[in-house]
Amino acid sequence: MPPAAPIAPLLGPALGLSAVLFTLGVAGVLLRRNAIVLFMCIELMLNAVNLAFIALAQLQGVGGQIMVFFVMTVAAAEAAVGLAIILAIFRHNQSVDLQNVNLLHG
Amino acid sequence: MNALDTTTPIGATLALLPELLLTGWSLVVLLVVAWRHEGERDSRFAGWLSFAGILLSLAAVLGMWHGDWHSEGIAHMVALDSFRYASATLILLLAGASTLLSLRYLGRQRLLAPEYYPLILFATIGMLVMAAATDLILIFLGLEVMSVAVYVLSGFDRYRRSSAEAALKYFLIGAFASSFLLYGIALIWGATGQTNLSLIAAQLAGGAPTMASLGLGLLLIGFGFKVSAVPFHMWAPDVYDGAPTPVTGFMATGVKAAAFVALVRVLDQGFIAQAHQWQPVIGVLAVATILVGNITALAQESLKRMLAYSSVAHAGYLLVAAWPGTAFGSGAVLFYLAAYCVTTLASFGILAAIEHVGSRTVLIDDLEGLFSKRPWGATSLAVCLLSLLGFPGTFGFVGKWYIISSVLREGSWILPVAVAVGSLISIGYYLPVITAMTFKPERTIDAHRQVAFSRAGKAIVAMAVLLILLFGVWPTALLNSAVRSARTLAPQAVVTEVP
Amino acid sequence: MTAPIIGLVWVVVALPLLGAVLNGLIAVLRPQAKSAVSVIGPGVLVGAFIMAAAVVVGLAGLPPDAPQVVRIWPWLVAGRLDVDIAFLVDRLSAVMLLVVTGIGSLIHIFSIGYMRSDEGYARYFAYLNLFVVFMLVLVLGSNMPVVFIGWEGVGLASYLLIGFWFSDEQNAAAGKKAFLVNRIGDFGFLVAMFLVWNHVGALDFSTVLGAPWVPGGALVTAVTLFLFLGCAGKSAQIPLYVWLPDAMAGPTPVSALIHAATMVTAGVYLVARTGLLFAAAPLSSAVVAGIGALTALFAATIGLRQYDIKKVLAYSTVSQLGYMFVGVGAGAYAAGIFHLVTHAFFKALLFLGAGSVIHAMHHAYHATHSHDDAQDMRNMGGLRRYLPVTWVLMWIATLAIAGVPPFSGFFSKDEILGAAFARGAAGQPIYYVFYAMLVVAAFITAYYMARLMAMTFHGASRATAAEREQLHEAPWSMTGPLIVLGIGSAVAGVLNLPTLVGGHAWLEHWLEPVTGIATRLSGFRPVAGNHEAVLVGLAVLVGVAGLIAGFRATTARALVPAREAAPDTGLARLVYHKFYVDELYERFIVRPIVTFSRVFLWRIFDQGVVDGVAVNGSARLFRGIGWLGSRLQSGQVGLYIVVFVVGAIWILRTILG
Amino acid sequence: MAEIELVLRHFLASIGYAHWILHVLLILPLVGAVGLLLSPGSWARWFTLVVAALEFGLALGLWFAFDPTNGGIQFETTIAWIPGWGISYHVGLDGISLFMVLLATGMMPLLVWGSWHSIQNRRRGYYALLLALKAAMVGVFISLDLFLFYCFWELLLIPMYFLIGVWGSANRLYAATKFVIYTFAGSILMLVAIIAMVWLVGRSTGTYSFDYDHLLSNSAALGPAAPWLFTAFALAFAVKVPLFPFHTWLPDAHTEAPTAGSVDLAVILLKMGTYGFLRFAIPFFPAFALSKTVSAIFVTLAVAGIIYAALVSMVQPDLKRLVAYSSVSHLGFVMLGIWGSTVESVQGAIMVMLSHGISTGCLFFLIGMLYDRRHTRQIADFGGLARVAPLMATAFVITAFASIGLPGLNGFVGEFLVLLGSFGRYPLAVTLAATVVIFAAWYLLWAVQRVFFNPMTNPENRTMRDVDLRELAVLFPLVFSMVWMGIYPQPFLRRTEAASRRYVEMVRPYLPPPANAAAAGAAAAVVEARP
Repeated sequence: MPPAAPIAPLLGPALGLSAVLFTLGVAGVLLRRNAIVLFMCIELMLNAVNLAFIALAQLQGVGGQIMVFFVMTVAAAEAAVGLAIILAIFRHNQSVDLQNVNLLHG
Repeated sequence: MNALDTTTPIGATLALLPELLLTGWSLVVLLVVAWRHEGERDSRFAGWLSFAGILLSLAAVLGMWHGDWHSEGIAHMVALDSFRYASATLILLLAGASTLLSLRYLGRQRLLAPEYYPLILFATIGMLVMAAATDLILIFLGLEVMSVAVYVLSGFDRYRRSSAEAALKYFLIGAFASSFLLYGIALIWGATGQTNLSLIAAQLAGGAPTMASLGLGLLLIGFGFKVSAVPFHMWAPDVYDGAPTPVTGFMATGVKAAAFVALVRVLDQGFIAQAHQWQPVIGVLAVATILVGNITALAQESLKRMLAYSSVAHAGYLLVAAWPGTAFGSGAVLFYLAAYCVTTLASFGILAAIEHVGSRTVLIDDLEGLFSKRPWGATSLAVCLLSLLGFPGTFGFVGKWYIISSVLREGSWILPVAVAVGSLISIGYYLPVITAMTFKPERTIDAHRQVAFSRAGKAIVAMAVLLILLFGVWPTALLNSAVRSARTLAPQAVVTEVP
Repeated sequence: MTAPIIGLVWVVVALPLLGAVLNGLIAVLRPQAKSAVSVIGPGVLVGAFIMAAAVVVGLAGLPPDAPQVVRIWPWLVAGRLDVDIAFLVDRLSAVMLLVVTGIGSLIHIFSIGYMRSDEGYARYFAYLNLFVVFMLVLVLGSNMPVVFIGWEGVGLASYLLIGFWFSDEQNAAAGKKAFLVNRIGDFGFLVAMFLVWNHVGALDFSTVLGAPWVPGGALVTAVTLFLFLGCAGKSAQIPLYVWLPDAMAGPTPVSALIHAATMVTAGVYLVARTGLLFAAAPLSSAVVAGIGALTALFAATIGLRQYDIKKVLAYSTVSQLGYMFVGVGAGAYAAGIFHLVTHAFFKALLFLGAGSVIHAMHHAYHATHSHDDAQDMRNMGGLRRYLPVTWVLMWIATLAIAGVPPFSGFFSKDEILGAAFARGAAGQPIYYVFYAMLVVAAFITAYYMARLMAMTFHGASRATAAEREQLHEAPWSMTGPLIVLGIGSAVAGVLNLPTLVGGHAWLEHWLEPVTGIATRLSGFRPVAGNHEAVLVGLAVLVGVAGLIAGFRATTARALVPAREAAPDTGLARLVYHKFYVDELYERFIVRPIVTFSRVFLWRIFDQGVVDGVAVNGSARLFRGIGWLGSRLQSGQVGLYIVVFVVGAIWILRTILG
Repeated sequence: MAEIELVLRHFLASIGYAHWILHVLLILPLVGAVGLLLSPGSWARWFTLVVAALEFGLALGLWFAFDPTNGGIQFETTIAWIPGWGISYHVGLDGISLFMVLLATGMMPLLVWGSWHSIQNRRRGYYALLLALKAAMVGVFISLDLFLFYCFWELLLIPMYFLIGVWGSANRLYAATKFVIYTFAGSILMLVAIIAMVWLVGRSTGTYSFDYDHLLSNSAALGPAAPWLFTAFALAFAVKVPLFPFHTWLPDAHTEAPTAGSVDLAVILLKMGTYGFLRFAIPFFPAFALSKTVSAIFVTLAVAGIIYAALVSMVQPDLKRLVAYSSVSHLGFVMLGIWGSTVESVQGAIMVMLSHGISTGCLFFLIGMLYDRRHTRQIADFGGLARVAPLMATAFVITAFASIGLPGLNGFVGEFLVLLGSFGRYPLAVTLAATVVIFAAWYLLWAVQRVFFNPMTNPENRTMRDVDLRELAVLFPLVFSMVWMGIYPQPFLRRTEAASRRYVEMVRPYLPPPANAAAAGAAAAVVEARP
């Protein structure tokens, strides 16, 4: 066990906020039908995780901050690919409403 | 013999040699295709070039394996053990085979963007990293490298609506699942201060705090998605269906293999002390996956979709093998992965050769009379299906037998019975395919005329079939190697001090 | 203590077997080689008869209580079971041996003329020889399974011969029916064997009969009742008699040999053979006698109103077999066998005589292209002018069966009547009832036989003039055997001439070593001499009265040919239709089984429940669930996410305990 | 005769016959199948015939080399296969499996002869599958390693599946699929049971091995798992037998299969189930299998099957289906005999297996010949055939009577021994089962009557050919063995006795004592007379 971090005054609230944000993201993904909005909700979830990393960094050291960079990089890559895919769909459907995306089923 | 210290730069570089080689090579390929991207010739050239890179990487892996490269002390970031080498070998073979199977397909279906092959290489790099990683962060990175590449690959046929749709679904749900996985990593790190699996195991040896358990649960959700375990499987049939067939084959095998070896490493190396917590989850997921996958496959009319559901069902069998958390079970995962991947890839390869240009859906009924027109192709497909079914004398049978053994050894009765029942149900959809191919006459006089195997494709399928039969009859060497590899997976020396 | 000749008893069996094989080959390869068949078929039988006679002479030279077992080869040797193909030569089987080969030879010779023109001539002799083989195995078998070979084998031969003209559905059906009904009996035989095996641990007669059976015990009663079920099947007793009248569909010599003289008497033989068991089971014996008496009376009644000459004789056979069973049931085994022997003579004679008549009628119809029934007595009449030899011989047989002294039937029937009466007198009053039934049956027998004779040979001829011109006596190969049988029918009584008339009861003494113990054990006591005289007188009186009544009643009415005859009405109709027993069996046993099997077992249970619900149903169920699951896979990302999240929540809940 | 046997035995010993014969029997058909696929299609029939004849010729040596006094396994060989996992190629024969192997190999040349003209398309594939089927069949009966056994057990499905599916008649798809799924359903749980057994035994003995002997001698270690394991085994075997009510695959498979398929099904496949009970299911779990309740269940099902199948058989409009149901009935006798658990009944069961193979096989050949000529199997389409085809009618009638169980023909020997041997333990069941002598005669003779007798109403039958020489060559050996086994079954009984005795002694401790029979004494003088 590493030596207990001196103080982590905001740990609880920050983790709570992160959980709330994550849940909001999940809720958004659950409720919305627009691919872009869905994608943004997922970004929200990733950022919630980032928040958690940052918060936990108070406890466990600088590793958390480093990880956030990884996550941001990955998110950026995902965003690039994701937007391209959404664009491709938009070309076919003239919309990004996921309710129209049901050619594949059964 | 060849001990490496992965904390030194030279050690880390050597430890990642196959991945690095492949990365470098893929960049070269990318560069080459930037200049040569006109027509089928160039595409093929890129393909063969990529294949050479895969071989190179494979040589590195085999060299490391043969040279018994291992880490000094605990493995930081990347493992240097037989389990990694075995899984890397499998992944590279799958990647190579997928590359060769794509050569003709891309030409026929006019998918002549040679970026395809670098993407395969990128995905492969991700997979290799996943297979090698002993650190949650590295697993995440590998997973994302793989996923991003595969998202693109699944939508590679972007002028087809179904392909774009597949990519979208895969991407949205994949990213969604990744965030669960990531959250899990965050919580585990928060609870233990570690991301290295062995160190996590050391921290959690005495029991997991709630935060770590929660993190474990979230990890399982993330992996559940990647291995397409029920109820996180619903993307799989659609995506497999929409993606170009060689990509589907690659996804169904490579992605699943990478996810499973990573999962097994996480569970066995990092959370072995929490087996009582994750075993019920894995067990229930396994049974549900077997049943849902198999039963839903019964209702499929399209061969590709049927294979997609079948691969979901096979994830269930693999989960059964992951359940014991013993070297025996992990060996079963490796062995069954090999069996499943060889067979599935060959099936998709054959399917790719059968597909029409244009309207691509191959219904099971479309296969009627295939045997009389293309006896070898039909026979190969039949052998593959029998192996998937788990028929004695095939690779798949030995695999199932191994899985059942490994679970029975731990005293579970339900899981083996579930495997048996699953196999039984699966005969209900594998058999009609064979029936259609062999018993029924072709519908039209020029049926199956368009079936086209490339020479490389033929070779791949033939080799797969031979392997299926060979390892069905003489599995000894492979079995032993699987167990030996899996033995290296146990948590390394319990370290209480952070170095 | 052996006579070498007895060791050669297998030759008696082998000769007809050789004949069967040769004739069978001829039937397959050269069906037209009729001359060869005419030599081989009867030849082997005559040879067998000579050999049998030699064996019997050899046996006669031995001490009386030394049965000779001739082992041929080991057959069923498994575990504790040790059954050989082995022949038992004792005085009982000797009698049967002579009857079977003797009467068999005559009938074979008769068949030369009778069947000559048939295209299946070689096949016929192959079957007939085969029958003799099995019949000999039956009477010679030294253990129950070997007897069973013969027992079923004669059923097989009977099946083949009844259905000899198989292209007619009725004949084929009759053959099948005969075999099936016999099989019901065989079931009894089998179960009896199992019971015996379970109790004794062996199946050869000497061990079985020598085993310690508890007299009157449940076991021995069960064994004997099951055995008697077998006998009732083979010997056409109520309720299994129905096959025998139908069996007349076969060629007439077959009816004479199988369905009158030999096979149908196998049941009587078996009861006599296992007499020691029956003697230990008084209840079974009473059942045997009771069934016998009932059958005797019942079948005789049906015989009253039949028009088909062979049907009359068939019911007569059933009835006479009933007599024999009363005899063996009463414990007078020798009397039963005696009647068996005399019956073999006069019934074979009657059948062959009838065959001669039919042959003549058939020939006439054939020549005139008439389609009338050559066996219907209403079409006959006055035949004595055309068939004088047959006429005389038939009368001898009729007198014999009616029990008119000094013809053979008188002596044998009388002994049975006496035995039944004696039983009654010995404290089993039920036997008085049997006796009374037999007396009534005797009257009826005489009546219908007189009716038969009157309708066939007397009165005015009902054939057309053209047909009459074609009527003539059969060739010598046919009348010759008839004459021999006629002599036998007339004088066979001397075989067992009762002491009452100064005889020595020779047959009874001959059989004494075999059946004597059983007779004594069963508590049988012959009636006193003066009583016997009264009984004899009564029997003769009844017989003669029946004859006269039957003859006068028949000749009194004017008869018309069958095609002009009005259908019977009332009671006569009921009797003519044999009390509708066949129809009852058909309606209440056969058809319910078939319908039950088809509708319930096959359609509903097999195809519906097992295959439909359980097998295809479960397949369809899974497919249906799969279809539902497939519908759930709607393609909507939203739904996928919902399921995903539900699963995620479940996992988190589970892992947190 | 005895001298010839002796000389032959010496000769066989001198060429090391016992050491290689089983491997050769197993491999020869496979090599043949591969060779067939590589050779020109026009050779197919002759090639297969030669291979089949060679196989049978080699197998015949077993008849002489087999030591009848030895109840144990003979011709035994063990070669390590997957050594680390306790799996070996362990093969051998005893009196129970000897005749199954002889039957399987002996039927092969007849199958080729019998299919000579009736198979016109894809001949090479057809004969290759027949050969492969044969290898798998031999494999099932000689395997003494459960892994090996299971492999052969399942592998057998594939050739059969194709034989039915490709060369079958109208409803062949359904029948082939049903056959495979049904039997697969039965046997898949057996796989789990086998593995579980290995682990349970391994845990208590320390040796993890699929070897039959090892598992058998340590089956006590199974403890409370035995009922479950037995159930899994029993299910697999019961489907294959087929035991009522698991029989419904059989009529379809039999009916739709080509002649050779039907014959092979009847002759060998059905025997695998009963063989499995004798070899594996009961010896492994005798205490449970022979307990009062379980015995009651199996005996009840056996007897129910005997009578039920006979009744259903009676009303079948299709000849093949009729014979198929009759198989269910006959196999019920085998089950009864197995549970009878006396030397007589077990020997009887083996004899029923053998004689059912021969007589039912012959019936299927005959029906195939009818089908070749008239392209129908409906009883109603025939009638009066004995007039135009007397030889065929003769063969059919003899075979029918053999099947009915007429003493003097082969069917009787087995049925009689079964009933006799089981009577002491199950008097009521045996009595009920014995009623089938009536029903069996009913359904077969009724069929015979409607096919071969009766007036010839259908003009198409008028020109039907009788059997030709080739077909006679198929029928004759079968009919001959029916008669031989019927009147002189001693050579067969002698070879099965020791093994049956051994089996019975093995299970005897788990049985209630049978009713004692009084010692038999011979009172009659015995005259030896051997012609």
